[in-house]
Amino acid sequence: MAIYNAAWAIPLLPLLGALLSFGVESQRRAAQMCVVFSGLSFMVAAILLAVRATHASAGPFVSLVTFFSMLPPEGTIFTSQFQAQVGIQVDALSASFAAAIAFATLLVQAYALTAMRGEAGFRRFFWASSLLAVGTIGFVLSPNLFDSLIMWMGATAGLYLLVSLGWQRSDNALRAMRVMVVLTAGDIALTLGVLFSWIKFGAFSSLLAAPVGQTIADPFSFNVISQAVVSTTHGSVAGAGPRALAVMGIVFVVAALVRSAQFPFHLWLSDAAGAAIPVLALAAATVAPLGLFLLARVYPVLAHAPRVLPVLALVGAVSAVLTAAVGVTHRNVRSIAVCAVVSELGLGLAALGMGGYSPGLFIAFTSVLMSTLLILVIGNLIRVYRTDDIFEMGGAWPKVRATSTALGAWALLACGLGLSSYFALSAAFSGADPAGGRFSAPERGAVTVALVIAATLGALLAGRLLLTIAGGAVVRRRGFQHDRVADPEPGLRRPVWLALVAAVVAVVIGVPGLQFVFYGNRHQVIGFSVVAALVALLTLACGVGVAVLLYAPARRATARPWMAPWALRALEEGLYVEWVTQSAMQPLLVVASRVSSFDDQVTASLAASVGESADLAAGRVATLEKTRSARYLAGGLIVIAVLTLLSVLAATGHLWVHVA
Amino acid sequence: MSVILSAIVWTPTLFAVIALFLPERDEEERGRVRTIAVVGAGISFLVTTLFAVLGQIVLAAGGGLAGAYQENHAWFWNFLFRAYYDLTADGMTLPLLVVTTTVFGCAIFHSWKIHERVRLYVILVLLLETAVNGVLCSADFVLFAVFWGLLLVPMYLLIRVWGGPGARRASAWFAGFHTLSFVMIVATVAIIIVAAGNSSSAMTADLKTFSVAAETAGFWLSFAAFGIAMAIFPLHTWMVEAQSKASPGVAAILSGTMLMLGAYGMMRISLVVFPSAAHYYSFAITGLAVVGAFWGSIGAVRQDELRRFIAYMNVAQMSMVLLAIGAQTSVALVGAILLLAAHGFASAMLTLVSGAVEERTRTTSIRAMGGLVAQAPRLAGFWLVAAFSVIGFPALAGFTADFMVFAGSFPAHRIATVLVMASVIITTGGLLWVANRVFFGPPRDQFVRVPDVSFLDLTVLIPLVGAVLLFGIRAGAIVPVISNGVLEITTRIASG
Amino acid sequence: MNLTPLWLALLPETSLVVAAAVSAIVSLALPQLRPGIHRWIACLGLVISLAACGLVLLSLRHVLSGVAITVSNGGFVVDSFALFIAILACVTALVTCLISDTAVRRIPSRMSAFYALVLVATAAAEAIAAQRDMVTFFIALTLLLVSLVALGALVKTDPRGGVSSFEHLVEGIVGTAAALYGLVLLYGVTGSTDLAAVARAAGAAPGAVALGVGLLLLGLCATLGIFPLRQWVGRVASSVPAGAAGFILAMSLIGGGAALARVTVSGFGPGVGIWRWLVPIIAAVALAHASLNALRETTISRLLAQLVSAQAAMLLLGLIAFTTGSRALPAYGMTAFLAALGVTAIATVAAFGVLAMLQVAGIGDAIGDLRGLAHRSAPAALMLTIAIATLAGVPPLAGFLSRVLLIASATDTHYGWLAIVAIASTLLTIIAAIRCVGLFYAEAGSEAPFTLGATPVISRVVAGAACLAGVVLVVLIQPLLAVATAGAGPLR
Amino acid sequence: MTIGQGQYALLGAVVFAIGLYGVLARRHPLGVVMALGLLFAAPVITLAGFTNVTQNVQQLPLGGALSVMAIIATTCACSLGFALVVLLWRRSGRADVDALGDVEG
Repeated sequence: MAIYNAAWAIPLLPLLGALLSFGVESQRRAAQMCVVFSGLSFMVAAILLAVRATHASAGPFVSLVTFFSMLPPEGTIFTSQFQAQVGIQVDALSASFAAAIAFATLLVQAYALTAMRGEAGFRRFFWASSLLAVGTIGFVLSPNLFDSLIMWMGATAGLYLLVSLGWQRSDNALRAMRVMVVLTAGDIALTLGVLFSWIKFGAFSSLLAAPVGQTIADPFSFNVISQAVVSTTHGSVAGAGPRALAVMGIVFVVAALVRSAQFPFHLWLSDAAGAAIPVLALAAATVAPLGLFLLARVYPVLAHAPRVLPVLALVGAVSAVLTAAVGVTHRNVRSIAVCAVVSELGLGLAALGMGGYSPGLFIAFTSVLMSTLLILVIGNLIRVYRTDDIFEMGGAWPKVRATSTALGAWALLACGLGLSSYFALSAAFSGADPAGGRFSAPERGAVTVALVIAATLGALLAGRLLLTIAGGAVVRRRGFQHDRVADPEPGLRRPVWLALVAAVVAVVIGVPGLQFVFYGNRHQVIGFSVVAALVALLTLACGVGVAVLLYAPARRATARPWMAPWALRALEEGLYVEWVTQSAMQPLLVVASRVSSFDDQVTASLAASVGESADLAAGRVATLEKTRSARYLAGGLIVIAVLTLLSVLAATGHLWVHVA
Repeated sequence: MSVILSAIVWTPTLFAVIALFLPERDEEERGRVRTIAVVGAGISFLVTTLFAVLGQIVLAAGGGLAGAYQENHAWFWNFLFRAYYDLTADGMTLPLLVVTTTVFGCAIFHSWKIHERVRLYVILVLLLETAVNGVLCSADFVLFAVFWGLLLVPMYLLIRVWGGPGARRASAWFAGFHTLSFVMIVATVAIIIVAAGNSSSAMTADLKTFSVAAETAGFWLSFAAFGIAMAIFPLHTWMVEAQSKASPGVAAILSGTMLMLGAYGMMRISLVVFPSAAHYYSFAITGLAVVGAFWGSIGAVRQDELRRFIAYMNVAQMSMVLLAIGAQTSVALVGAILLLAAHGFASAMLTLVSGAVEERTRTTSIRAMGGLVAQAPRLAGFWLVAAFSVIGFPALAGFTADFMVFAGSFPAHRIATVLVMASVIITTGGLLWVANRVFFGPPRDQFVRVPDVSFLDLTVLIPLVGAVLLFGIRAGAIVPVISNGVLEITTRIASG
Repeated sequence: MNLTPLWLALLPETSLVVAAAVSAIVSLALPQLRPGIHRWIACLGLVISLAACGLVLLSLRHVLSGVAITVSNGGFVVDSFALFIAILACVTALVTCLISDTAVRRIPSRMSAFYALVLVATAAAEAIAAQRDMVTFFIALTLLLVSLVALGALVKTDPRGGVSSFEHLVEGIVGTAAALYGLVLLYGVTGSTDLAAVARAAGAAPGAVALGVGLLLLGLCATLGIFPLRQWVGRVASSVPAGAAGFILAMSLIGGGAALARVTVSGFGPGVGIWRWLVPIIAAVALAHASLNALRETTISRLLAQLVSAQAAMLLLGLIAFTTGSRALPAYGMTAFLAALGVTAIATVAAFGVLAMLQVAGIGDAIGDLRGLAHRSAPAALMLTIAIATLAGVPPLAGFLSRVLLIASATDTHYGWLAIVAIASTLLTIIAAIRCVGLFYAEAGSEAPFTLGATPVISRVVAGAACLAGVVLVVLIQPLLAVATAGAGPLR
Repeated sequence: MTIGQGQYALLGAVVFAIGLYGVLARRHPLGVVMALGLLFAAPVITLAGFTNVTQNVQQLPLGGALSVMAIIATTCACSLGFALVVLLWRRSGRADVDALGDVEG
């Protein structure tokens, strides 16, 4: 439909805004310019989403422009025309994610209007975030791998610009560099995947009939790749087999793991956490979920590559467990938020890996909005309490009512009512292999166990965050007027409310019984599984209960006016809550602290040591770069040249004096 | 028979001769000299761009190489081979001509920062431009060698006279290495024409087939000769010295055009004339490329001198070109030409920016700098643009180049390609690390008075940024042109 | 078969001799005339000689053999080769006459003698090119030597001039005597003074022939100024006023080159194998010696001398490549030889002409004295740069091109190893030249600027033109090659 | 025994060797010049020997002509040498080849 061409405007409007903002002299006007254009692009995205939702079963709409193209003459190597195209593809998936990401960007920018007022990089934040939006939205809308690669790298660049906002502090600059380097590794992986798929499937695509309005069947485009994968499994693609699929899948999975900050790549996200709160919000909400999105786009490859999916599921679940455990033990609210986001995405990866295409995407989709909500909330809290330490906050419920309400809502969503744990578990229980059949019991079992632990720890994390911050009274510390604590100004509250609403809506849409209309004509619905629901509720209960028992403001009778002390005592003695807590939950916490110490000591130091070793090698090279060795090289070169010439002359008979 | 190529090649010399007779006693007269030089370089630049654009349209329309932009006069024939004054500009040459004329224009604009012996400076730069354009355009081996030799003395003097402390040694390194590479080229030409028994020194003539030994020796001789000029891994020391000691404008010419010439010659002669040897030894070439990529990118990390750092970045970039040369697929070679153009612009930018930084902070040590964004945000912006282009980010010239180089090399040498791609991560780290150390970090109070980019810097840098963006966004327009030119090489390799 | 009248064939030489005699008579008869007149007499003679050469060439248009006239049954032959050498010698002498008056201004009384000697030396060089017989060959050789030595001794202004010409004399006579001895041995073997007869008798007494040829070649090395007997080159260059020194070197080079070409190529021919072994070895050793010396010279004049000597040794590459090359085509060694000879002679005269200007301007001879020359006198620096670059074979000037031609012809005729030596020595000379030139431009000269005003305008113009030839001949190499091919015709 | 080519050649060689030795070894310029004369004498002797022993192919006294020319050449060369020596003597008052070399200094 022609209206779908409006999708070009979704990524281009923020770009326009960024460019126009250079022309405005007043900082604030420039910022508002960017915000307005992001709003416009969100509107277009919303309209498109509505249109698409009414034609959910229609085929995807694609519109392309050729970036560059050439026809390599070597038929032996390149059987296909090398045509790099950029464009848009509108289907349910891209429409919904484009809307969500545009909305998140809009919220964060609106939030930053107030939050970053008076900061050094105010103006730069806005045009850089608009560029980031171009990258992320463009990636979501991209019809082929080449376009995805461009946008993916563009997102990396925008993120670098954002994280390096606080350049005055050299540790911020260092963080920015580390973010960039880690993400570049992911970019390289994606580039490899693109090249590999082109080399493997180019020949196949040249056999396909060109779609309407195009000269050739673009070997990079996603549907060509899915067809190619299918016929590869039938062995009808020359030079490509299960092994090629496996390599491709692994490369894509690595790229996705890096992008969605799974363990141990979550370093880049926790580095980004050092930057300003809006930057962290954009990184966590609009950049990290793109990893899952990529896997969704190339899902056929993963589905038909042998043994890639279970591995992906296990990796996702384990990293969810680890990050959640890390989050449970941290005191720094930013790190806790990062861990919450990452473990959420880990659940999504696990769902994808267990063949739950729609559940995984549902989790990714909701995580876009939930992460926005969470991080804006903690941004407000940090602003109110002027500290990152959750044990220096407290008493938010009486004092900071609005914000703590939003935090509570997030906690409820995150600890299981957001259905992420339910969908992950249901996928694990059904364990339907998209290639046919089911995954083997050990795989499903392992993933399930990991998921249960992850869900429990996630609930524990959310509850802990909520209780520690909201409950009790404001912690008194020197140099901080604890009685002045109050909700921040409306400019910071409204975005939070909007994010809350959006998150709730997104979750409600996902309630079983409704079809996943967003996920297009792919009607793969995992039926409502009671077991999964029960287990999810159980984990919720465990997590929250433990959180209550461990972190609720202690047995101050005043804390619970609605319950008589004796009743409480009776309850506790009756249920042996103390005993349960001590005996059952302590080991878990011990493990959690172990993991977090592992994270601090091993993972961080691993990254450090990589840098160290590069530096060391550089030192070696520097010592080798002395002029003497250079002289040796030059001399050796001369000798080699002369010897070569002599050899050829000897061989061609020019070396002896020719007496006529 | 058009004279347009001769105009591109000889206009700078003409204006150099004019400048030769201008006095330079006071600032006004110096200004006149500079203006004359700018006019000369500008004419050459305009002719090139118009002509390159025209050529783009014609060639991309399928005109191909045959008879396109050729000037062919017999030079001398009373000898055992006939030599021609044969200038040809095909798709391989055109983009590089745009790069060279742009960079030389910037270098001459940069002469406003030079206050002693301006006339000599502009004359030498203009002569050098003639030499470089001549090498790019010449389609006759003897003519090629002659233009190549014309590089020697002007570059030597440019490095030595206006260089900082230690320029003497650097220029000696340059002279030694480049004279060596020059005589190797002469020996190669002797092998090509005489030993093989060809009766014409035109590149377009179909050469007789060499004996295996002659092919081997010719290939390795030319490879070493152009490798020196290209500053590939074992032969890069002269470039590091010169790059770090010469004055910024000269260093920009050096890393913007000299290295490009080496790579161009390697494609034109080592690949076209000795295709089977090039194919046979492609593994060795890619091995060199891998080593060089890591050597350059890792070696850059430790450098404390800004321009030594850039020099090692050049080594890494040239190793990527070398990877493409080793792969010898058309996609890779098109990417290599694009990469040469991108690298020409980007490294010229990096060099000029670093020159501006050194001029402002009065130090070359990275350690001594820091926090310059506070005073010179635009300068930092230019640095970041160039750095992103080197890293290969979309919408900048580097992206398409890197992608095509990798895409073309991957099928030929998978492991090597993956390794070189891995080295890109280190390059990224190095570039951003330097950006951190130089521009970011807490502002220092000894740099409080540092000014941001001057009008002169903008006149020099903005065209480069424009070119980087143009090559990055409109790559689709230039790729068919280049592939027209590259077809010759690939067909020869496929046949030989 | 003599298409040209005898008087016309002999006119080039005779006109020079007559002019020399006239200027001598004038100086004796009318001493009150201002001495400058002699220069114009000499120029007149040279112009007449050139014109005569032109006339002979005109009559040679349609002769394929290129032989105009042969007198005394082959003892004296005027062919296009001889004419090429004659024209070259005349041009060299003309340039010298026009730029060298600074050298003789201080000795007005001897001016006539100076120009007479110049003319005689030129005539001797032409005669060498025209002979094919031992007798005339020997006469011309000795005449050339004596007149050049006398020239050097004549313009001396201090003892050094005398010493250098004494050195020149000693080495020259040793060389000539060796050559004579060789000739005598050959005569004893063949019983004829016709050099072409040696090839026939080579089989009879190979040992004697080898000895004779070896002695002859060694003797000619002194005239050419290459390795075994080359001390005099540096001495003359450094201690004789540059204007004259340039002429001495150039004319000796022309004469020696012509003599070698005649004796070996058109005399012995490929039949006498020995010289085709000996010449390359001499060439290699001389190349290495000269170019290595050029690296460590400290005075500009000696540096120029070393470069000239290296170029002279380079000429031998063309000499040995005169039969068919690796392909069916005939080798173009002689063409390259003659072209390079022309380029070298002009470049030598030009370089020493610039040097003469510097000497007149009072600049020291040490290379260090030229530090920062570009500040002090830009034109002088430019001209000297071009001249040195041409001599050293720095691309893209004519010297480099001539070297390319020589190397190509040597490679073509299976002397690859010699080509490698030549390329290596080119590397060395280029580096030496670049070093020197860098000194002109790089170092900031402390001394005061100077002008070349002390030198008359015509000398400056001619010297500049001669320097410019190094550039122009790159573009116009084809005419030179055409003439050289014509000149090489009768030698094949 | 008869005097043949060989004997003449031998004598010439001996004389040439003596002359060469003189050129190299004599310190006094006059001695050097005389040695040069010897150098020229050697081929002349040989030539004379050859001419009267061998039967000339061409019926021309070419050998004689050559020898006469050689003698003339010797004369003028040596006279030039003597003139130079006198001149040097007058200028520097020293007559020693090595010392002359020093004058250049």
